Amino acid sequence: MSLQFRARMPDRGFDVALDVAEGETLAVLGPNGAGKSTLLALLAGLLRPAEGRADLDGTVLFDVPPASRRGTVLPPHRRGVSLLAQEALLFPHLTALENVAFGPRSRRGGDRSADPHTLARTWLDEVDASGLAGRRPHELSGGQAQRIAVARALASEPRLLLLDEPMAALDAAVAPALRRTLRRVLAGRTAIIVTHDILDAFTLADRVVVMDGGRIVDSGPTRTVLDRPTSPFHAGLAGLNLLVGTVAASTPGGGEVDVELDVELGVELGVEAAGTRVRARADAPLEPGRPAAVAIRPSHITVTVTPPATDTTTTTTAATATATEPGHTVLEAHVLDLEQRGDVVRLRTEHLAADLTPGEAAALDLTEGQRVWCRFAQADALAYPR
Amino acid sequence: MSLQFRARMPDRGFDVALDVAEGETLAVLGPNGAGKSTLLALLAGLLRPAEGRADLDGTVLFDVPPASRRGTVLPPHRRGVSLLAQEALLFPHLTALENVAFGPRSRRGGDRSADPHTLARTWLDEVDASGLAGRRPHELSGGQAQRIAVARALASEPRLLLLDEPMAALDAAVAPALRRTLRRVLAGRTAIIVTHDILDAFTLADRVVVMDGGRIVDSGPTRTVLDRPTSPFHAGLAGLNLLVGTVAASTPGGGEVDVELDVELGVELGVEAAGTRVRARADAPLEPGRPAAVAIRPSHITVTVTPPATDTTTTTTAATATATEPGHTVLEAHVLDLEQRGDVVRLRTEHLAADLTPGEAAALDLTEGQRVWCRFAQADALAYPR
Amino acid sequence: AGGASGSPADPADAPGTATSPGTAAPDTSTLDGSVTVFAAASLKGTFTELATRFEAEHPGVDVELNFAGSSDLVTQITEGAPADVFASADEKNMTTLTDAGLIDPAAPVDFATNVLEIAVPPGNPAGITSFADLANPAAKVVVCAPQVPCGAATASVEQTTGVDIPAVSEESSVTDVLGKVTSGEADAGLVYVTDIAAAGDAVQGIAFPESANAVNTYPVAVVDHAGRLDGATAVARAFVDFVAGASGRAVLSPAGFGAP
Amino acid sequence: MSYRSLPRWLIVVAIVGAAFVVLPLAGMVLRVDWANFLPLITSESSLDALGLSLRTSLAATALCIVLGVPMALVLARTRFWGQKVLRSLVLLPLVLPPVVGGLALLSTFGRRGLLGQTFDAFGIQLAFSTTAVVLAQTFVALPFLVLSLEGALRTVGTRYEAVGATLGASPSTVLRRITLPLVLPALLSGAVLSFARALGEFGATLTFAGSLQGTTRTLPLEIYLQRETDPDAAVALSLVLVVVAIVVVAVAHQAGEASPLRRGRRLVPDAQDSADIRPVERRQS
Amino acid sequence: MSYRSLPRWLIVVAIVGAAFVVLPLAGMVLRVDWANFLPLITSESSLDALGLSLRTSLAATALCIVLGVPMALVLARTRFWGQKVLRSLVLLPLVLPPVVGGLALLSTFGRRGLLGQTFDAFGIQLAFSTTAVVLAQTFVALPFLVLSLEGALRTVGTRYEAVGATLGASPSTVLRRITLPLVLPALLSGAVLSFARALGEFGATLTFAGSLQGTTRTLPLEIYLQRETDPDAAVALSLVLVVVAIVVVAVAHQAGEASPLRRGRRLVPDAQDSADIRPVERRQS
Ligand SMILES: Nc1ncnc2c1ncn2[C@@H]1O[C@H](COP(=O)(O)OP(=O)(O)OP(=O)(O)O)[C@@H](O)[C@H]1O
Ligand SMILES: Nc1ncnc2c1ncn2[C@@H]1O[C@H](COP(=O)(O)OP(=O)(O)OP(=O)(O)O)[C@@H](O)[C@H]1O
Ligand SMILES: [Mg+2]
Ligand SMILES: [Mg+2]
Repeated sequence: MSLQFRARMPDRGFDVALDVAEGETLAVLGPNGAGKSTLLALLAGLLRPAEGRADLDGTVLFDVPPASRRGTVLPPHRRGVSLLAQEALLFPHLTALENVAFGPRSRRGGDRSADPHTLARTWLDEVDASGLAGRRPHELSGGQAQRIAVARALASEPRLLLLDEPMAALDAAVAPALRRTLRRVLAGRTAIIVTHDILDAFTLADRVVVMDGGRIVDSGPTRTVLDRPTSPFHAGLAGLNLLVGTVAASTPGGGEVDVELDVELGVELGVEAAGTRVRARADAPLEPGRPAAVAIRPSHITVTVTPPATDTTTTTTAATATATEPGHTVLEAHVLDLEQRGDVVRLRTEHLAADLTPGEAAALDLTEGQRVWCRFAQADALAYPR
Repeated sequence: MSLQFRARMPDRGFDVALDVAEGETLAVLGPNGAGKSTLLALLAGLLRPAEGRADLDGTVLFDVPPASRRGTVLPPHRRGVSLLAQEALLFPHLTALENVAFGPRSRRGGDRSADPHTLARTWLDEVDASGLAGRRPHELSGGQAQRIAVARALASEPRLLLLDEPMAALDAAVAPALRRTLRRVLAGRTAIIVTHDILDAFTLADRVVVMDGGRIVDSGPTRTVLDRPTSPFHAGLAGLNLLVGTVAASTPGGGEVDVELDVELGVELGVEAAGTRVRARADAPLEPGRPAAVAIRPSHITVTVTPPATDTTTTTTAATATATEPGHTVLEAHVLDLEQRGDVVRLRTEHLAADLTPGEAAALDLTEGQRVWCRFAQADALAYPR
Repeated sequence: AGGASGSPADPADAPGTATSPGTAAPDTSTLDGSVTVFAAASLKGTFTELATRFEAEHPGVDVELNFAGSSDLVTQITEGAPADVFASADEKNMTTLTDAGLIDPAAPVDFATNVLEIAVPPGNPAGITSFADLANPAAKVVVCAPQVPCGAATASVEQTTGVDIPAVSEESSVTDVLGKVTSGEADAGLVYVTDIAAAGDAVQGIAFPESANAVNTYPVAVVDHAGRLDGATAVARAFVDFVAGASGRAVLSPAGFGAP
Repeated sequence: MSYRSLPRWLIVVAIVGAAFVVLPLAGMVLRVDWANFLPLITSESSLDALGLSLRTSLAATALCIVLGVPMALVLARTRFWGQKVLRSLVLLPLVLPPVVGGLALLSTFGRRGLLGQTFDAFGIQLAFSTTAVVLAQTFVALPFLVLSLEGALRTVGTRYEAVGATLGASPSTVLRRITLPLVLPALLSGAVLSFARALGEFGATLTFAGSLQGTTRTLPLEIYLQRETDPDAAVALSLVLVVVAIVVVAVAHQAGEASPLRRGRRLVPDAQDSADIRPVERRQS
Repeated sequence: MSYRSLPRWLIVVAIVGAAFVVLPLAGMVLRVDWANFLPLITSESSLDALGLSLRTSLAATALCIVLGVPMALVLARTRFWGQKVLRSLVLLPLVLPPVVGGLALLSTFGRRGLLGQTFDAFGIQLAFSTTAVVLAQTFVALPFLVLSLEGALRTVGTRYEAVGATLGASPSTVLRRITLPLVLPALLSGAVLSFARALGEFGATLTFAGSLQGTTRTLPLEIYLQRETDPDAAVALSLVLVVVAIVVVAVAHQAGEASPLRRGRRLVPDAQDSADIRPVERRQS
C-alpha cells in the first residue's frame, strides 16, 4: 500500500480515511464543498489536520494524535507530493523551461547527477511542449500553461501526484489534448485526481471515491460505480436518467425486461410513476422480483407537447408508461425547466431529463409546468440489477 | 425604424450598418473578436467611431463625417441606452434597491414625479427579486446579481437596451431563471442581445445578425437563420451536423430523399464523402438536381468500432454511406478527438460529430485517428433546400 | 599617538597627518593631530577662515568643523559627540556644559562680542531708521524667540528701552530671521551685526545705540573628555588660544565681531 | 488553502528591524519626566501649539482633498503628454528636505515670489499668517493623498463608471455617486496619512511661515524651540505628537482594510437559485 | 471598452493643484544664479556633502532592504497578537517630525540612551559618526520600503509559494526563487523611494549625527548651513537635490509599472491548441 491516509478536521466537517495502492490513480468525485480540495491540501501539507495520520511509502506525512497541539507534520517541501491545481500557476518570472526545472533545481542535496535543464527538457517533451520552452507564462494559452504545469509537477519526481480539477479552467476545445497527455503520464503513477468531469474519471482513474459533506460516501472501481449507476447521484455523475424498481418479467437469457417502478416520482406535480412498468433491454438475465435499475440517456428521449396520437394505444391519464409504438415507452411528465448545455438544451421533468437541439426546444415553445410526453425506445433503456 | 446605425472603426476592422425596429429584439451572434462588444460600446457611447452615424428615435447618437476629428458624439448619459454586461457590475457600495434606484435618481430634470425607490421596488418585483432589496452586492449570488442588474438597466427606462452575453458568467443551474426573466421583460422592448448561446437567440430574439471579422455576414429572422442551417457556421451555432449536396431522388410529396454529397470531407485522412448518397427525411418535396442540405443531431449518431457486421449489406471501403439496416445510414470515419461537454462526450470525426455518454465513450476506448463507423436513422436526418 | 585619538568619527585621515612633522614650521610645529571644533552656526564664515589659517600655521594639524545652533551643539556634546573645542554664541549654553562637567568651569575664554543690528531688505521698504520704529505695527518685524540667545538679547533691549516690538514671528534661529528679511517677507529683523556683514548685499544694516544694552559674548573652551589623550588637548588648547588671540581678532573684526 | 512558512532566520531579522523602530520610541518614553509631564503639556504655549497644529493640519487635509482628488483623478483617468513627469513632480515633496520645500514656497508665494506680487496687489498677504502654515503643510502632505488615491482609482477601474453613465448619470453624478464612494477607503486612509504628515511638518513651516505663538508656531516648532531650553521637555512634547500620530496611522490602516473591493465576492447560496438543482444535475465546469 | 469622462471643473481644480506643486519648484529654478551655479555645486564642501549623501543614502537603502524585507514578509505572511499596533509603529517615522525622530534615536543609541551604554562598553560609539547618519536615514526611510512591499506581498498572495513548496523548495528557496522575484518591482520601487527619502533626510541627521564636513554633513545639512551665509547658494544646492529626487521618483514609478503581475494574462493563440477546433464546434461559455 503506497498511501495510507486518515484525517479529521471537525471545523470543516471533514473525516476521511483512504488508501491508494502503488501506481494506482484514484479519482475523487463529489459536489462543491464536499471536501475534495481539503483532502488534497492535507496531503500536500498546506493544511494541518486536527487529528490523523498519513504515511506515504513509509514516510510519515503527518501524525497528529487527537486533541493535541503536538504531533509530527512534515512541511510540504519534504513530502514528495506535487499538487497541480485548476490554474496552472506557472511562476510568471520564469520561462516555461525554468518553471519545469524549478523542482529539480530545488531538490535538496541527493541526486544532483542530472542537469535540471536537461531533465526539464525531457519532461517538456513528454507533454508535447518542447516548442514552448523559451516562452514566459503570459505568452502561453491556458491549455499550454496547464501542460507545462503538468511537466513541472512531474519533473519534481513526486511519489504522489495530486491533481485538483486540472481541466476545469480550460476551454472545452483544448481539454482533450491535455487529457491525452495526462492519460499517458498518469499510467502506473500513484496519483489522486479531483474532478467534476466524469470522462476524466473514466479515462484516467482506476478507482473512484465519491465524497459528500466531508465524508466518503461511495468508492469502487470506476466501471462499477459509474457505468451502471444505482443511485440518482451516480446517475447524475454519469449523465443518465435512472429509474429504479422491481423486475416484473424477463425474457430468458437476457434481452427484454419489464421493470415495475417502485419510487414515487414527481409527487409535487401530482404525477405518480410508482407501480408503472417500463420495458428495457438487459444484457444478462434478471430474476423477477429482484430490485433493478433502468438507465436511459437524456438524448434518447423524444419530447412531444401532444400525446403521441398516431399510436394505436392511448395513453392512460396520470402516471403513464406504456408501450405506445412497438418497442417504445411513453411517460407523461411536466416541464421543470430548460437549460442550455453546450449546444444541446436539457429539458428537465419530474421523471426524466431529455436533451433537445435548440431548434427543437424553441419549436416546442415550452413553459414551466407544461405537460409533455417523453418517449424512449426500449432498445435505448438498459436494465440491470441493483 | 427605432434605431439606425452605421459606423466604421478601421483600427478594429469594424464596419457595420444595422437597423432595429421599434420593440424588436435583435440577437447578435459571432465568434470571439467578431466585433460584437465593439458594436454595443459604440451604441452606448463608450467608444467613438472613426466614422458613422446613429439615430435612435430621432435623437442623433453620433454623426461623425469621414476623416474628421469633429462631429457630434452624444455622451453616454444623454443617450437613453442601457448596457448590461457579462458581469452584473452592481455598485458594491449600494444595496440592491439603491442600485436599481440609481438610474431614476440620476435622471436629469424631467420626470421626477415617481419616487426613485418606489420605481426601484416595482422593477425588483418585475425580476422576482423583491426579497433581495436590502442586500449588498457581495451578499448576492451571480444569478441574483445579474437579475438585479437587469432591473437596474430597465429602471433607467432606456429607449434601447443592450445586453452583452448576460448569461455567460452564470452557472448553468441559474441561467434558466434569468432567461425566463429576460424573456418577460424583453417582450416589446427595443433591445440588442449579444450571445454565444443559441437558446438565447431562439427564446429572446426576433431577428438574428451574425458577425464575423467586424462585419455582418448573415442576418434574418431567428428561425430561418438557425433552424435549417445552410452553412457550417450556422450548423455549428445550432449544434447540428450538416451535410450538403444535390438532391438525387425524392419521394413525391416529401418523405424520403436521397442526397448526393458534393463536398469533400476529411480529405486529410484519405476519406472522401463526395459523391456518396445519404437518405434523409424531408418535410416538403425537393426537386432532384437542386442543392440541398441534410442536418443530423450529434446525439442521433451511434458509433461502433467494428463495422456493423450484423447487417446484411457489407460496407464498402473508404467513403461509405450505405443503408445497412432498413432506414439506417452508416458512414466510415476516423476519430479526430473526444471532448467532454456537460455530461455528454462529443466525438468528432472528419464528417460528423457524435454525442456519447461518458460510459459509452470509455467503453469504445477510442484513440485519435482510429477508424469508427457512424450510423444514423434516416428518420433522424432532415433534408431541405439550400 | 595624539593623532589617532583626535577624531574617532573620521579616523581615516588622522594617521596621514601624523607622518609629516612640519618641515619649515616655527616653534609650534611640534603640534600634530586633528582637532574637532563645534562652533555656533553664526561663526561659520569666520571659523572656516580661522581653521584654514591655523592649519597653515601648523601643517601637522587638521581642523574639523561642526556647525549648528549653540543649543544643538550642547545636546550633541552631552550625548557624546567627539568635540574638542566648543565655541558658543552665548554664555548660557557654555554654562550648561560647565554645569554638566564637560568643560572645566575655569576654561571658557571670551573671544568675541556681538551686538544686535536691524536688518532691512535692500531699499528699506518700511523706512525703518531707529529701534523705536520697530514698534510700528504696520511694519513686519521678525525677531528671535526669547529661548534662543539673539531672542534673549532682543528681549533685554526691549526691556531697557521700553519699546514693545509687535513681532510677526519669533524665529528659533538668527538664520531664520535673516532668511525672512533677505527674502523680503519681513520689513525688518533683529539680528547680529555679523550676520548682516555676512549677508552682503542681500540686506541693509541699521545700527542703533540701544544695542549696547545687550552685548552678546562668545566664549570658547576646550572640552574635557575622559580618556582623551594629551596630544589632542594640546592642539585644542592651541586652537582656543589662536581664536582668542591676535590671529582671531584679525579674522573676527572684519566680520563685525567686537572685542570681548 | 494557505501556505505560510517563513525561514526562521528571516523572523529574527524582522524582530531586529522592528526593534530598530520601536526601541527609539521606547527610549523616548523612558526619558519622559512623568512628574512634570502634565503641567508641561498643559502649559499655555503647549496647548496653543497643539491647538494650532490640529487646526492647521485639518485645514491642510481639507485642502489636500480639494486639490488632491482632482489631481489623482486626472492622473489615473486621463492620458496626456508629460503625465509621467507631472506625476514625478507631484511626488517630489515626499522626498524634498522640508527646508528646501519652504524655500520653494517662499520663491512662489513669498512677497517677492512669482505669485506673491499678484497676491499683494489684491491685498492678500500670506507671510506670517496661519494660512502660510496651512499652505506649507498642504505642500508636503499632498503627495500622500494623491499617491493613495491614484492607486485605488486604477485598481477600481472605469467599469462601474461606464455603467453609471449608461444609466444616465452625468460625469459629475458619476464622480459623486460612484467613483468617490468606491475609493472612499483609500481617500480616507490617504487623508489620514496627509493629516499625520501635516501634523509633523516642521521645516517648510519654519522657513515659509515663521514661528509666532498661537499663529504660526505649531507643535513641532514648539518642540524645536523647547529644545533650546529644556530638551527633556521637548521629548515629552514629542510624545504627545507620537501618540496622535499612532492613533492616526492605526485609523488609516483600519480604513484601508475595510475597502468594499478588497472583501472580494462572497457567493451566498440562495434558495431561489439553488432550488433549480435536481438530482440528475451536476455542476458544469 | 473604456469610459473616461471627467467633469470640466474637476480638470480645472487639478490644474490648480498641479500648479501649487509645480510653481514653487519653478520659482526655485528661476531664483538660481546660473553664472555661479557650477562653481558653487562643484565646491569642495558641496561635493563632499553630495558624495556623503549618496554614500549614506545607498547604505541606508541597503539597510532598509535587509531589515524591511523580513519585516514586510512577517507583516504580510503571518498573524500574531499586536500585529496592527506593530504596523502602526513601523509606519510612525513616516509622520514623525524628523527632529523628534532624531531625539528618539539619541535616546536609544546616544551615549545616555537605552543601548548606548551597552554599545559604549564595547567601545562602539554610534552617535555623530557616519554610521549615525545611515541609522537616522534608515529610521525615516524604512516605512517606505515596508509599506510598498507589504502591499505587493498581499497582492501576490501565497499561491505561488505553496506551489513552490510542493515542488520541494524549502522556505528559504521559496523566498529566494519565488517570493522575492515576484515582488521585485515593488521592492525596487520601495527601495528607490527609501533612497529618495534618505537623500532628503535632515532633521534626524542633524540631531543624531551632527554636521561635520565629510563625516556627517549631508547635502540637506549643507544646504541648511549654506543659508546662513548665502540663501541663493542654498537654493542652487537644493536644485541638485531636487534633480536627483526627480530622477529617482521617475525611476521608481517606472519600476512599479513593469510588474509582471500587472501585465495580466495575454492569451496568445497557438496552432497546437486551436487546430483542434472544427467547423461544427463553437465556443462553450
Ligand atoms: N479556507 C477555509 N477555511 C475554512 N473552511 C473552509 C476553507 N476552505 C474551504 N472550507 C470549507 O471546507 C469544506 C470543504 O471545502 P473544499 O474546498 O475542500 O470543497 P471541494 O470539494 O474542493 O469543493 P469544490 O468542488 O467547490 O472545489 C467546505 O464546507 C468549505 O466551506
Ligand atoms: N480596447 C481595444 N482596443 C483595441 N482593439 C480592441 C479593443 N477591444 C477589442 N479590440 C479589437 O476589436 C475587435 C472586436 O473585438 P470585440 O471585443 O468587439 O469582439 P467580440 O465580438 O465582443 O468578442 P467576444 O466574443 O470575445 O466578446 C477584435 O479584433 C479586438 O481585438
Ligand atoms: Mg475544490
Ligand atoms: Mg465581447
